[in-house]
This record gives sequence, structure tokens and C-alpha cells, in this order.
Amino acid sequence: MVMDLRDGFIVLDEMRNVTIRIGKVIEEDEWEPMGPTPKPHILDLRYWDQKLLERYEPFYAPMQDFCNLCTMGPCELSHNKEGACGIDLKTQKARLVVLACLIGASSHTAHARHLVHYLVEKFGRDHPIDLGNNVNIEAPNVRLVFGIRPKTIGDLEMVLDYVEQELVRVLHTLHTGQEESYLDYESKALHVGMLDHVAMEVADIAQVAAFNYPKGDPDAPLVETGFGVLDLNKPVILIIGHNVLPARNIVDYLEEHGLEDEVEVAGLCCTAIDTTRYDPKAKIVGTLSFELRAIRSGIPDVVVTDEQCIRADTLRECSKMGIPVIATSEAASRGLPDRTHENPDVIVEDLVSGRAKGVLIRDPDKVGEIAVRVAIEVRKRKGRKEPFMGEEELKAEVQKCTGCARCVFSCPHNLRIDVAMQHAKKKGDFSKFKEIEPTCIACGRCEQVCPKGIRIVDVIMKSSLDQLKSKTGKSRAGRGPIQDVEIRKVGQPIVMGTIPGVIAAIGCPNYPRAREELGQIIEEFLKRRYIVVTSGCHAMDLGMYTDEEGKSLYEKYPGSFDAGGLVNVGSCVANSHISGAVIKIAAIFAQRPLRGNYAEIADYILNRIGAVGLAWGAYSQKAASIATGFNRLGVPAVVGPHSTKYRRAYIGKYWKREKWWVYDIKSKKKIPVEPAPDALLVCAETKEEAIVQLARLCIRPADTYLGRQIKLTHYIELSQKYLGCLPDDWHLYVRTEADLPVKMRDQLLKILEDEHGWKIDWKNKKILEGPIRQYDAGFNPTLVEHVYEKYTGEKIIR
Amino acid sequence: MVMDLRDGFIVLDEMRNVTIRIGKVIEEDEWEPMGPTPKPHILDLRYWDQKLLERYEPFYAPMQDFCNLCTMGPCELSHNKEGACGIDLKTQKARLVVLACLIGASSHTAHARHLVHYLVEKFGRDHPIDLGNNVNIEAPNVRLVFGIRPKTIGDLEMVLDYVEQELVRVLHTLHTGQEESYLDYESKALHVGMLDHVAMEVADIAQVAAFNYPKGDPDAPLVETGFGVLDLNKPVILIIGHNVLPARNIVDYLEEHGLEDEVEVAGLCCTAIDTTRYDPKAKIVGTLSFELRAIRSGIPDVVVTDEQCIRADTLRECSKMGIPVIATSEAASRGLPDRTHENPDVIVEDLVSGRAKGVLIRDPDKVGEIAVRVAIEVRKRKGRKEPFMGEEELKAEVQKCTGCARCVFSCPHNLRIDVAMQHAKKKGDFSKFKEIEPTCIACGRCEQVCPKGIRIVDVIMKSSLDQLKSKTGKSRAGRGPIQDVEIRKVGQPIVMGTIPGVIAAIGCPNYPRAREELGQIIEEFLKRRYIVVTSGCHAMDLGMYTDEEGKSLYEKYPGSFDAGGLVNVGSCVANSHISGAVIKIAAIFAQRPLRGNYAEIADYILNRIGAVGLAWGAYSQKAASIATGFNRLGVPAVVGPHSTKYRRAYIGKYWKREKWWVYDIKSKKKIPVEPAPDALLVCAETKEEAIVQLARLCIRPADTYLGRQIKLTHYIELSQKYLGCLPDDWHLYVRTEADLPVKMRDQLLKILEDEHGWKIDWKNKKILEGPIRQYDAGFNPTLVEHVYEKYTGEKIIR
Amino acid sequence: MSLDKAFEKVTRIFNPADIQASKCASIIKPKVVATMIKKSKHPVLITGGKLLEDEKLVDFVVKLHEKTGIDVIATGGSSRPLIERGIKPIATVFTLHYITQYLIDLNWKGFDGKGNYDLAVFIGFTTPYYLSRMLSALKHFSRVNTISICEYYQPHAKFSFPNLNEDLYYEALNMILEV
Amino acid sequence: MSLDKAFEKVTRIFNPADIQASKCASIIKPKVVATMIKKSKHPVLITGGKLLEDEKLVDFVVKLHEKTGIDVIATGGSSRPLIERGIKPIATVFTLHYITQYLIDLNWKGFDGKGNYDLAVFIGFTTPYYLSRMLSALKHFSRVNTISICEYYQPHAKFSFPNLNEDLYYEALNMILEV
Ligand code: SF4
Ligand code: SF4
Ligand code: SF4
Ligand code: SF4
Ligand code: SF4
Ligand code: SF4
Ligand code: SF4
Ligand code: SF4
Repeated sequence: MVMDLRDGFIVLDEMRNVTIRIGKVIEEDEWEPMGPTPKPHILDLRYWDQKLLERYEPFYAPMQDFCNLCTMGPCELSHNKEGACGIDLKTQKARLVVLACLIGASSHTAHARHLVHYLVEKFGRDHPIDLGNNVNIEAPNVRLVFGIRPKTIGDLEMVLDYVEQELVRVLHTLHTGQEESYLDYESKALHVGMLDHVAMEVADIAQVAAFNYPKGDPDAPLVETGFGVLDLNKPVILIIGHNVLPARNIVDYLEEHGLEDEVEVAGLCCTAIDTTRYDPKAKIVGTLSFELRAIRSGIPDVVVTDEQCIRADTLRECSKMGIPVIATSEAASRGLPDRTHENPDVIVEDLVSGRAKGVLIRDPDKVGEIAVRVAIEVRKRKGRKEPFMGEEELKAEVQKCTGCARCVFSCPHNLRIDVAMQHAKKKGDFSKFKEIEPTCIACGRCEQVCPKGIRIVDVIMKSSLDQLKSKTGKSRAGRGPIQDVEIRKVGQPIVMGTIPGVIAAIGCPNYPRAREELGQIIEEFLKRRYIVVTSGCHAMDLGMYTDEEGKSLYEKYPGSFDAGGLVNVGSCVANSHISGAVIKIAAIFAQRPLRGNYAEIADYILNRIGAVGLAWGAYSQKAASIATGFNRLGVPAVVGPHSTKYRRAYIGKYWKREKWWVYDIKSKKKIPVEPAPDALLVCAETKEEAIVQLARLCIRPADTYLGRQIKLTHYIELSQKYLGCLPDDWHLYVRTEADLPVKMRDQLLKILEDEHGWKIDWKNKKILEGPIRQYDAGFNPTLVEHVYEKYTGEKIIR
Repeated sequence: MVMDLRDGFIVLDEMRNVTIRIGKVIEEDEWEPMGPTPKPHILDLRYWDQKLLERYEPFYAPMQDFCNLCTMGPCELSHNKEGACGIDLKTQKARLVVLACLIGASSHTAHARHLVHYLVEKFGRDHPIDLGNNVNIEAPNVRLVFGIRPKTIGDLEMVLDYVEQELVRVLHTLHTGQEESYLDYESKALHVGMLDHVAMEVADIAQVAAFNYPKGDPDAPLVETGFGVLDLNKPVILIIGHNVLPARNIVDYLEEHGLEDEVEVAGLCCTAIDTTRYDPKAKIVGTLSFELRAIRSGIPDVVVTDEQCIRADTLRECSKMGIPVIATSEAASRGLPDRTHENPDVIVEDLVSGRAKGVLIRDPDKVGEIAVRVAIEVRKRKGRKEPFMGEEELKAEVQKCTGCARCVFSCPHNLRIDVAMQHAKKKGDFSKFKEIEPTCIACGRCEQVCPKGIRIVDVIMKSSLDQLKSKTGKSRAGRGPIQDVEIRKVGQPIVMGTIPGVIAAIGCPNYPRAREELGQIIEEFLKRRYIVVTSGCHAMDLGMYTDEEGKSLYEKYPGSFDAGGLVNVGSCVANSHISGAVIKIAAIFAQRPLRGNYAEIADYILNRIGAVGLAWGAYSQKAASIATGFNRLGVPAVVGPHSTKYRRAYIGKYWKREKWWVYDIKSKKKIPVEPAPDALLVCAETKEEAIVQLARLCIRPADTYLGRQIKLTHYIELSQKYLGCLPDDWHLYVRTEADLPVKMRDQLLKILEDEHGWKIDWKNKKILEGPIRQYDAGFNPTLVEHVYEKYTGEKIIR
Repeated sequence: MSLDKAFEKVTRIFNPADIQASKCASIIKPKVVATMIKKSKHPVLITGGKLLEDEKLVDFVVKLHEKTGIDVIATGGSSRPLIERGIKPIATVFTLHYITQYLIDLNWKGFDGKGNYDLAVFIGFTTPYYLSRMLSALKHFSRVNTISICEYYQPHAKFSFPNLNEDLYYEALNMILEV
Repeated sequence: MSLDKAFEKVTRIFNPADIQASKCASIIKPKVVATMIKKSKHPVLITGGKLLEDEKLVDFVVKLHEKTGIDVIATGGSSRPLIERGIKPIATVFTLHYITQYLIDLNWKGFDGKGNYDLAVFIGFTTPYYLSRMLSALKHFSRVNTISICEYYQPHAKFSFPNLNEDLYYEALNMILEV
């Protein structure tokens, strides 16, 4: 339906001085009846949160014993004491969790707002949201939460109005003197997480629709990825951040001026991903952990920053290397002068000559020219730069080390720099730095405390340069949404459990140990034909994880959302396609209504869809809010050990039998269920542990026996492989002998009899007594009263 | 202009299935040409902030050496080290300041949104914003920042849309890895402060317009105020918080049921103020510092809480006293069950019987009935309660004390509870508790650490009950906006300086020492015929500061915005009328255009209007953002010592001569000026110091000689009175002998000659050489290039 | 108290909040660790993923278990080497996060049904920051006594080894076994 | 380092950030205060509002000034009693906030034009939390040495008296004068 009416003014003759502005053209056709909670406010889904929080008890690990949030403090809250405002430590920590989620969700919302605002100006409010023929449910999160089907970019504005309003309302609740119960803050965190997925979806569908990114294409192009991919013979523009607009303008400028092959455009962090969705010829240098390295290498001729996950010392570091900086965002203006409206010639000359260390250019459409001209001109005048550190320098640096170990204690990983330095100093052997490199996140904290001022990051980089460069491979460009047809195909096997699970690898690069562990984890699941989806920094790191032939997993596994597929959805904001896919399973396969129907869908997902997130590193506030959004939707996440510093986890207790129940719509009874999944957010320490947890958390109450059998088989096999034994709790998931892995059936039945006291009919190899509940093929679980009432037609007396 | 068209749908015949929703009816008559910055985004006023920050250098006093905001940390940042993301300590602290301001501004914005949403539902979008005949500039902050004249409640919605959008954009910038310069975070804090005043204005004019509060009435009724005002023979409903809606419903219910005289309605914190604006028969119990006391006293029969500045242990504390709680806000749901839609009979019975300790009622319109019925029924069943502590109990408590002094070290004021306890224990003399009481903010932190579990708050309250009760007086109900006619009258004397200043006492109750010091400070300025405005907790505390005859300052000084007047504008959100009044001076007296013209107006205020804020206690995030909003507008603030814990101040350096300059529109020159004011935010330690600073910071470059003379006279007199000498810097403010206080002229000229080396023509008693600049009656200063260019018609070459 | 004494006493704090730390772990000597395990009614040893790469730690755990009979909860995959050495941990699949969550719950009956543990001894965590957070949770919200015998000092434990270099560390572990 | 020694050394920190405090003030003895003032090139004594209510503090400041000639910056109104006792503070109207802001600035010439101060001694602040914040600012952002001789320990100073009870406190002040 195309309309000619646009926003604007209609002048009515009878009413002088009055114009009527037509705000929004709302399409009111009833594509689906409205569910109970369109545009939910803070308290509207609290009843659902209470269900989750009752089972998945919030766990708090304070980072500090104090609160400083107002001037009645600081308050010492150790041992759960109360501060001057009456808040206790637990509630205070929950408050900080809400804050982290708010910052994360605001980042995506502001990003979305910026994109939508820009696109409305450029393409008009009516620019259609067309994600290709195979994507009919274009915005599952928006439909689910807000209750509309957005048709045009303009429709997204009111969605953002709503999200912003809610975020501000939640931020308000952080004011001193409010919530008394950590559970209420958790409900707010979950609310914010949900909003975050809406905002991410708005951002990503807007850019996919407007910029012609791949539209759910499983065969999206492969993109060069890694520290070693740059062609150093060309001028290099390095773009760091998360907002594609300036990068796009650079790519466009190059094309318009026929310079595509003259200049190397490389991205760091999510901007890298989105730039390659726009232009697969662009390259991905790496994640946040490569920012300092990329700058210190001296390779870039100009650095362009936009927003989020960019080091706050970018200008300082670039200036040390003589690299000019173009800041482009209100979020990271770096104290630079705003020169948006000045003559580009003057700006270029100032940057190239070094008169200006950097400039702020607020208009993304003006960045391309300046960045390209600066890069070319810098290269022309200065030529290729010297390597950032000579062999002699390296040796001299190492000689300075006294072995004081201050660096070790300031390092997030306690990397033994002192040992590596002393070893190199005494033996001339730098190999220990190569061991350190894959774990080092190049954060530079060690340098801040080194009394000798050793350039530790450079020493590590220099010592392991070959290794760093050789970790180069191919990523698949972010494909955006999952197609409805794909969902149609895998919906049933996922819900039945015959596809054992969906693993979503979606985190940041602060892994516990070597970067390659992520690849090892993922490969285990790809081989076992789980569906693997990925995004952001994890997606990039996977592109650098290659086999002996130099092939990355993207080259070895198909890009389709299917068993054994490896799907890169895109940048951080594309995570919404992962939640979207899970929502679409409920909508397309199970025909559950989406519109404003959050609790029913989340409940469906929690009970039926074996999807689990993996954030092996997860440093940011965005990661906190994304994970929390998945949690509200009923998707658990396994996170790396650094994530304990988020302070909060959601961990259920399998031994509290009274907490594990559902209403069964079929039998119309409240019945006990197996504790599956038994956590919504939990940290693993090692990759071994992560693998087992991921398999474990894929189990769902609604698995068919075949599905359960497959899931249990993987779980048990992985446990045996990595933990050396059967998992402690496998029996909890057994409802019938048919659930048991076929090959182990006898052995396991014996254990059930001997160790767990179950009654077995050995003749028929049947379980007679023991399981938490009987298996019933028509089992139809829900935790939500109104869902139960809707499908049974019966009222629950509470 | 009244229109019949409302928001809704027009169905156009030609377009089936399509309805057009009329969003906003925008009145487009050109009441004033649009200025340069309507609806400014983050960077749009950065140039103005840079002017301020260049002079008023941000000062940081970290509360902790660390940052924990993401999982790459915690990072140790002492001595301005950088964290793993590259941020240094200073920038990190600036980031936290932005956070505090954001929480504060969000509180007011969410409050405003709630009110507007409610009022639109109740009264319709077209309900006019009519603030009475004498208030034509109804919304100076909205006009100045957003650029419209709001005519109806509905017009306020788009203002809030804008504010919310901006707040989210700023919140985004707190994500790890963004700003590199503390100056850019400060610019964002200032932006948020400005938005806060817009949000506050929206909230207050909406409620004034809808609820028929006093509309700028200098003779607004006097209201009983203090811990001793309650009639204990009646059932008591205690309302705590900041959002009038539930309180209003209680008052309405009483009236509708003829129960006004049967039930005592008392408020704590800003709700108290707004309730008395709605119904002056209601009473004000006190500020935040009285919340725990009011509950512990056992007097309330029911406690109703809404939002902000309510203790986070309210339910716990009430439950200990057997007082049922009705929570009404999404911001403080206290873990209580949502019973909004249940039968009131059941709820009342549950609360009265104690089966339910509290309930959450989300709909303010349902609170009245439940609160009133519970109060009456509780009183009926339980009668008047025993006093909260008997004499014997008091003695027994004190006996337990071991003098370990843990309470002392946990007390925000280090009050010597140990000494008072030991004294009482040994001598049976409880008088030391009476000395403690006026400083104690009844926060309860001491009780949290007392190993003997002594009820310290109760001991203090019991020992000083007479004193507490006797601090009872009258406040003037909040009058809302300042009338345009008042502005017309005082505009000139303020700008000329002949009214020496406007002191705005607008803070929280965590004073450094005794509560009465606030009254002492204010009285000093009232006597000297400064204009004093007040709001929030300061306004209430002033109502309890009485003379021997029991008269409060409100009874002794008129309520008009005029020399020697004491104006209570209202609750926290009414602070916008104070910024509004200052803006109106520029608009009405100086005829400067307001619309979207922020920098010019702020510049005008900074250079000309001797208004200074005083927040003697300022604990909250709201206070942080309000003060920051005043600062952006060019209004400095003196704050109490606890406010150092906000971590940041803005303090200029008089000795950096190069920083103190303006463009003079008259002489068309850039000329040096006196450092007036030389700080935008500074803490005073004692009331003596505060008084002198307030007088000092009223001085402005544009003072006429008469005005300067008057201001200097007060400054010097107060310095002599309280500091024992001439102030160090008085000579900096002397431009001509006419600036000097008449009575001291000779003496001061002598000092200028002897100590400062000025040349004096003793015959004519004229200064020949010495001052920073010559006095010029036509002096027309500005710091802003485009203002200079506008009024001179000349371009500045930078 | 005399003036001299007042100055001798290292009074670190004016207002504890002001320096951002309430109380740090006391340093515990190896012998005392052994004694505490012996004296405790229901102790448990919790092992971490470092056992996957450090044979000496596995050795130590095996010996301590043999000597004192202390039950072992193996996390992070540390069960595999222990099982290979013939130890049967009482739990293997629950991460340290789960274990800590359980320990905090007064109603937990332990893996042996005998009730919650009164002493938790931690060893072998590759990622000291993970353990640190868990010790913080236990400090604030549980009644369990905690001892860290990891290589780095753990401030949030009730008792902890100090930072030790490799050799000293294994020597310290050996001393626990000698008692 | 032997094992025994390693255990004797009270190693408080694994990761300093982990316990939220970097470094606290060293306790300083009265004699050392006197010595430091004497040895310093450009010391200054900064007094606070407590002098308005505590005659003994005024006494002390007067004597210290007479004995050492140290310049006095009087804040919080503390100038009045000092002036009454014949002292002429070099500044009276600037609050502690201003003074701290100035002290941080390397380009400040001091009130006497001789350059910034190298030692700032603080006494008589009614509100220890205000002083605490200022000391924190000076710790992180300035090169000035700071000594607090207030009644309560000030962790953010470079040197501080410990928490002292009234009698001990005045005794300590007297000892400064005795040197
Ligand atoms: S918010 Fe509460 S706990 Fe935090 S500092 Fe303020 S009074 Fe203390
Ligand atoms: S801090 Fe510097 S000197 Fe000390 S061990 Fe580390 S690298 Fe060597
Ligand atoms: S740069 Fe690497 S070695 Fe240095 S502190 Fe960061 S992670 Fe550790
Ligand atoms: S995955 Fe994490 S580090 Fe990477 S861009 Fe997203 S938030 Fe930043
Ligand atoms: S935000 Fe920066 S300084 Fe703070 S914890 Fe994270 S990395 Fe460290
Ligand atoms: S903490 Fe308790 S026992 Fe100790 S001095 Fe204070 S009141 Fe007395
Ligand atoms: S209740 Fe009063 S005495 Fe107790 S800590 Fe708070 S302010 Fe100090
Ligand atoms: S003045 Fe302060 S304490 Fe009082 S209501 Fe306002 S913010 Fe709260």
C-alpha cells in the first residue's frame, strides 16, 4: 500500500492560522488481534518476570562493598547491610545491573535513532522495509513488544519514541530511595533487556532495508578478516566503532571517485561488520582487542571513530603515532574542535600537516571526502612507515624490566609479563610473549603501572607478529534476518528436540584464555549439527580461527540456519535477528500470535526451544543488556568467567523441587517438571565446562522422547569427553526409557536402579518408577496463567 | 484559540483501510522568530559549554580510586591512570557526574510523563495551560529550549518526546570506550541539566494548570509544618514521595465522603508540598530526614509511598511497626503484589488484619479509597498506639552501649553517639542526644553497625522529642511561577544590581550541622533585602525555623518576588520556575528573544543577573542535575560540604587573567573583566562561609556602579562580620570609586593605594589607575560570538 | 591507651567506606588450613580448571583427599584429571557459579544430603577474578567459612594464602599435607 | 624470600582494584609533622571551620604559626578567631574547594607569588568528609604533599594522624609544638 500523503501540513480554509500536521499514518488493518501487552510499561510484564525470578534466583557477586551513588554516602554495605537510604547490598547490586542494562540498551537505541533519523532525511519516511521475499515477519521483536508491523522506515520512529520513554522511566527508578526489593530491580533489568532487542531490531532492519545489505542470504559473501589482511602498499583508512554511516560515506566516496582499488578500508569492531555488509571488499581487522594494536602498529594513515567500544585513549594513542583522527559522533567527540562546517581543503591540510591532531565532523556525509583525502595525502607525503618497533628497540625495552610484577597484578588476566620479560632478558628468548598474546586483550593496563615505562603492548605485538598476522581468514558478511522459510524448515525439529539446539555465540573478546578456544567450542557444536548463529566480535574472531589449510569455519560450514550451519547475522544490533528467529519459531511453526503477546511467546520459548547463548567474553554494558533481553525471552546464556563481574547471574536450584512445575494445558494439571534449563545466566570457567553447560542447557521440558534422547546423548558424550564421567544430573532429565541414548540404555537403566533407586522392568527395559514425571507426547506446558486459561478455557483459582 | 479537532482518526473515503491519525496540532503563528538552537542535540550547545568550562574549570574529587563499570575492569585509576578501555580517572569521574545528572533528570522526566499522561487521559489533550492572568510567559524553559509556546497539556507531550530522546542519547555516551575528554562529558552533563529544567517545567505547569494550585500567588496559604503538627486523635495517613497523584486521590476521596475533618493527611518530602498546593489543610511533616522518624514514631495508621527520595527500607520499617504500606509507583514497587485490579474490600481487610504487609496499587485513582478506609479501620481496631519507646526502654537501650564507636565511623556526620550514650549511661543525662538531633539525618546507618543492636535512631528521637515537636511552624504553600508583572518590576533593579541578588535555597536536608543554620543564612539575606526563593526540602525546613514567638520566616516576610520577599515556588519540579524567572528577566526586562535562543539568554544571565543557588544539603541525583542546569544557564550555586561527594565542582581561578574577558557590544572590543562570578559550583564548609560566598557570587560584570556599590557593601559587611576582615578579593571588583561602599570609601581607597599600588587622585577621590577595566555605563558584555555579531553587525575573525 | 600505642596501632580507616574496602582476607598458614579442615564438621574442597593443566595440583588434591577424606567438588572440568587418578568428586557438572549459589542457600542439603557445608576450601582456579567474585558473594550473603589456597591472594575470602611464587606455592601446599 | 617470610609479610592485595582502595595515608607522628614543615620549602597550613568552636585549635594554630612562621590559609570562617588572636591569614575568603583547585594547578603562584606550595597541612575541619574529598583530589591530580592533623584519620592524605580521642589529640598537637 503506497500512499501519497506524507508528513506535512494541510491548511484548512475555515481555520486561519492553523495547520494540521499529519503525524503518523497508521495502518490499522487487523493482521492479527492485539495481544494483552502492547507497548508494555515497566510493571506490565512483572508477572512474567516474577515467574522467571522465582525459579532462576538472582545471584549477586558484589564488585565492591560500598555505594557512592549519592551524597548521603558513601555507605558501607558489606554483609548485606543497608545504606543511609535504607537500601541493602543485594538491592544495590541489582540497581547497578539495571544501570548496566540501561547503558547498553541506550547505546542501541541512540544508534537506532541516529540511523532512522538519517534514513528518514535521505530516503523519506515512506522508504519501505523490505527484507527480501523470504522474510515476511520483518520485525518479530517489534511485533511482539510494540504490536505493529512496521512497513516503512518512518514507522520505526514511534517504536523508538516508546523505547526511549521506557528507558527514561527505568532510569528514574535508579534514583536514591526507591526500590526495596532486588526482585523489582531485576524485573526492570529484564524490561530493559527486552527493549534493547526492539531497539536493535529497529536499527538493523532500517540499515538492511536502506543500504541493501544481504537480506537473510545464507550465501552472503566471504570477507577478509584478521590483523594480516591489509595491503600495506595502499593508504589505509581504519574505521573503529559501531555506526556504519561515516564508513558508508567513505566507501561511497571512493567509488564515486574511482578510488576503490587505491585505498584500503578496514574496520575494527562492529563497524567492520557493517561496512562489509555494505561493501564486502572492505576488510575486518578485528575486535576491540585489536584497537590498540592496530594503532600502535602505525599502519593506519587516518583513523575514523564513531561510537561505542572504541578506546577512550584513541586520540592520545594516535597522536603519539602521528595518525590523524576524525571523530564523528556525539558520543565520542574526544574534546576535538567541531569543524563540520569548515572548508574540507583546510581541514585536510590541517590534519595532514599535523597542525590538527584530530577533528570532529558531525555530518557523516562529510566524512568520506576528508578521510579519503587525508589518507591519500598522508601516504603521499610520508610514504610507508617504519615498523613500529625495531629488533634493537625490542631488546632494549625488555632490558629495562626489573621483574617487579606490577604489570601482573594490574592485568585483567594476571598474565605473567614479568616472567616473559625476565626470560627474554636473560635468555634472549621471546617465545613466552607468544604464549601470552592470544590471551592478552591489549588493554594497556600493564603499561599504566610499569615503573619502567616499558611499552609492554608493543613488546608483545613485536614478539608475536608472525603469529598475529597468520591468524587471518575469512568471515561471512552479516546476513541479517533468518528467513521465514528456514524457520519453517527447522521449527519442528528444534521444538521436538531433534535438532539438539541453537547455540548463539554473541560476545566480546575478553575471553578467559586463548582466543582460539571460542573456535574450539563452536566447532564441537557444528560437528554435532547444532545450529550455530553468531554476531559481533565473536563472529569476527571465528573468521580468524582457521585450520591447517587456512580455512575458517565459515568456509567449512554452510551459512544457513539449519543443523550444522554457521550463521553470521551481523553486528551487535543484528543480535535482534537471533531473538527474532526464536520468536519466529513460535509464530511460524507453532502459530502462536505475536502481536503484543510477550509472555506467551517467552513462555513458549522457555519451555520448548533449546536455544542457548554463549558470550565467551562479554565485557560491555551492551552485552549485559542483550543477554538480559534473551533471558526475559526464555533463552539462557553461558558466559565466560569475566562476566562474573557483571555482578549478577540467574541460577536455579535443581534440588528445590517445588520450583520446577508447569501447568499442562493438555492434562489440565499443574505438574512437576525436570529443571530444564536450570539457569538463565551462568559463568563457565573453562572451555570444557562451557561446552558441557551449553549442551546441558539446550534441554527443554517439551522435548519429544526422540529429541530428549538426542540432547541427552550429546550432553552425556560431552560430559564424558570433557568432565571424564557422566554428568551428575542426567537422570533428572529422564522421563521414559525412550529418552535414554540408545547405545547406553542398559548401562543407564542399571545406574538408575542402583544409584537412584528407580524401579526398572528389566524384561521390557521399561522404567516403572523414578522419574520426576511421566512422559506424555501431548504435553503442553506453560507457566503463565492467562495462557493456560486461554487454551484450556478454564480459570485457575489462585 | 480553541479547536475542536482532536487527536483521532479521520477516515478518508477514497482510501479504504486507511485512517489518518492527526498527531499534533501545531500552532504556527510567529510569536517570535525561531532562534538558532531549537531542540538542541548534544553537540548543539557545546560551544557555549566550552565558554563556561574554559573559565569554570571542572574540579574532580574522586570518591574511589577505581572503576567497575565493565568486565574488563575493575580498573585502578589512581593518580589519573587509564583503565583497560583507555579512560583516565578524571574523565571517568566526569562520566559518573553525567550519570548522576541523568538519573536526576530522568526522575523529573518520568514524573512529568506520568503526570501528562494522566492529565491527558483525564482532562483531554486540549486542557489549556492557564497559569493565571499574570503569567503570560507560561513556560520559559520550554520556549527557550524547545522553541514552542505550549497552549495545552497535549502540547507538552512532544516536549517530553524530545527530552527523552536526548536523555537516551546522553546515556548512550556512558558506554565503555567513548569520550576521551572530561570536557565533553561535562558538556553532556550541562546538556542534561538544561533538559531537566525543561522536564521540571512541564511537570509543574501541567499540575498547576490541571489541579488549580496557586498560580503565582504571593499570598498562597500558610500550611502547618513540622513533626509536631499532627492531630493524633484522628487516623493518620502519611504520604511519602514526589508525585501528587495518589495523594490527590486521597484528598478527593475524603472530601467526597465528607471525611475531611475525620482523617489527618500528612506528607513527607515533595509530595507534602504538592499535596498542600492542592489542599492547604493537609500538613507537612517534614523532609527526607523525617521519614524514618515518622515511621518509627508509630503514628501513621497507613503509609502511602509514591516515588523518589523515599527510604528503600520503608516496607521493612513499617512492617516492624505494624503499619500497612500502599506502594503506588513503578519506581518503588517494593516487591509487593500488584493488587490494582482486586476488590478494595479484600485489600482493605488484608491490610488492616496484617495478612498483607503492603500492596501495590498502580492506579492512583484507586488509592484514595483504600488508604482512607485502611487508616480509619486500623485506628478503629487498634486505637491510639503506645508511644514508640518508654522511659524504661530508653534507659535499657542506652545501658547496652559499650562505647565501641562503630556508630561514629559509620555516621555521615561522625556524630559522637558513643559519647552521648556513655554520658547517658553513666550520668542518666540524655541531653547530648538533643545536641545530636538537629544534625542527625535519621539515616539509620549507625544502627546497621551497632554490635549491640541498639535502636539508636529511636534513642535520639525519644531523648529529644520535645525539641523535635517544638520545631513546628508554618510554610507558605508553593505558589508556582513568578508573575510577569513581578519580573517587570524587579528586572531592572536586579540587572542594575540595586537589588543585590536573588538567593535560591533549593536543596535536600543533609546539612553539615544543625538544621537551623539554613534559616540563619536565609534570614541574613532577607534582612538585607535580597530576593529569596525556595523549594523542596529547604522550603519545608524554613517553615520549621521559628522565632521566640513561634513565627516562621514565611510569616515575617512577604511571599512576593521582590526585595526582601521569601518565595516558596513549590516542590522539586517547581525549581523550573526559578530558572524560569531568571530567563524571564532577560525576556521581559531586556526584551531578548527566547525562542530556541539558549546561548544568548544564558550569556545574558551569566553577565547580568546576580542570582545564586544555595543547596545547603544536596544529596540526590536530582539536586545534581538541577544545579547543573542552573550552571548551564549561567547561575552559580553554593552547596553544602556533603556535596563534595558529587565529585565535581566548577571553580574558576581569578588569577588567570586571560580567562576573564568578554566582548563588549558597545565598544566593539574584547575586554578584560572582573572574575564575577568566579565559580559555578563550589562547596562551603560552614554557614559563615556560605553567607559570604553567596554575597560574593551575586556580583556581575554588568552591574551599574550603584548596583556594584550595594553588592560590595553587603559583601564586605558580611565578610567583616563572619570572616573578621575585608575579603581578599574585593579590589578585583572595583572599577571606579563609585563602586565603593560610601561609608568606607576613603578607607578602601587608601588600601587600594597602599596594598594594591593603585593610583588615586585624592583631591577628587578618584581612581586613576589600577582596576581591571574602566567602568562604562553602556557596557554590554557577551561571551558568545554570534550574539556579538548579531548586535554589532560585525563579524569576529577568530 | 597511651599516645605511643595509638600511633603504633595501624588505624587504616576513618570511615571504611571512604577507602572502598571493608575487610580483607586474613593470611592463613598451611598448618592452619590443615587444622581447620580437620576441625570442621562438614568441609568441602572445591577445585577449578587449573587442574587440567597443572599435574601438581591434581597430585595435591588427590593426597589431601586421601589424607583428610575431604569431599571434592570439581568445577571447570577439573573432574577429568581427578577421576583419572581415582578420585570420585561429589559433583562435576556444576560450575563454580552454581556451587556458590547453592552454598549461599541455608536450606541446601549439600551433595551428600548432610546439610550445607561449614567450610569451603578453594584451589586451582585459572581465573582468579571468577573465584574472587564468588568469594565476595559468599562473604556478603552466606555463613560459610572460606579459605583460598590458590596461588594469588584472594581478598574476599575469609582466609587466604598470600601471593606466592610458584616454588613457594607448592611448598605451602606440601605443608598442608605434612600436618 | 623464605616461605616463613612470605607469610609474615602482610600482603593485602591480589589486584588492588579488587579491594577498591589503592593506597591509604601513612600514619605520621607529631614530631615528623614538625620536621616536615621545617624541611619544606613552601609549606602552608590550611585551617577549617572547627576553629570557630574550638579555642584549643586556635591556640595551636597561633603557636605553630609563631614558632614555624608557616603561612595560614583560613577557610570556613576560621579567619575570624585567628585574626582576633592577631594572626593575619594569607587568604580568608576562598573556601577549601577553591584552595584545592588552586593547589592542583601547577601554574599557581600561591598567595605570596612564590609559586605553588610543596606541603599543605590541614587542621580543624568540622566536616571530615569535605576534607577527605579534597585530599583525594590532591592525591590524584596534584604534586603537593598533604598532611592531615585533624582528629580523624584521613585515608586520602599522604600522611595523617590516626583516629585519636580528644585528649590524645591535643597531646599530639602539643608534641608538634614541642619540637
Ligand atoms: S544511594 Fe543509598 S547506599 Fe548509595 S550512597 Fe546514597 S544513601 Fe548510601
Ligand atoms: S611492571 Fe614493568 S618492570 Fe615490572 S615486571 Fe612488569 S614489565 Fe617488568
Ligand atoms: S595489555 Fe595484555 S598483558 Fe597488558 S594488562 Fe592488558 S591483557 Fe594484560
Ligand atoms: S561484541 Fe562486545 S566488544 Fe564487540 S562490538 Fe559488540 S559490545 Fe563491543
Ligand atoms: S569502563 Fe574502562 S575503566 Fe571502567 S572498568 Fe571498564 S575498562 Fe575499566
Ligand atoms: S555502635 Fe552501638 S555499642 Fe558501639 S558506641 Fe555506638 S551505640 Fe554504643
Ligand atoms: S541516624 Fe543520625 S546518628 Fe545515626 S548514622 Fe545517621 S545521621 Fe548519624
Ligand atoms: S529537596 Fe532533595 S531530599 Fe528533598 S525532595 Fe527534593 S531531591 Fe528529595
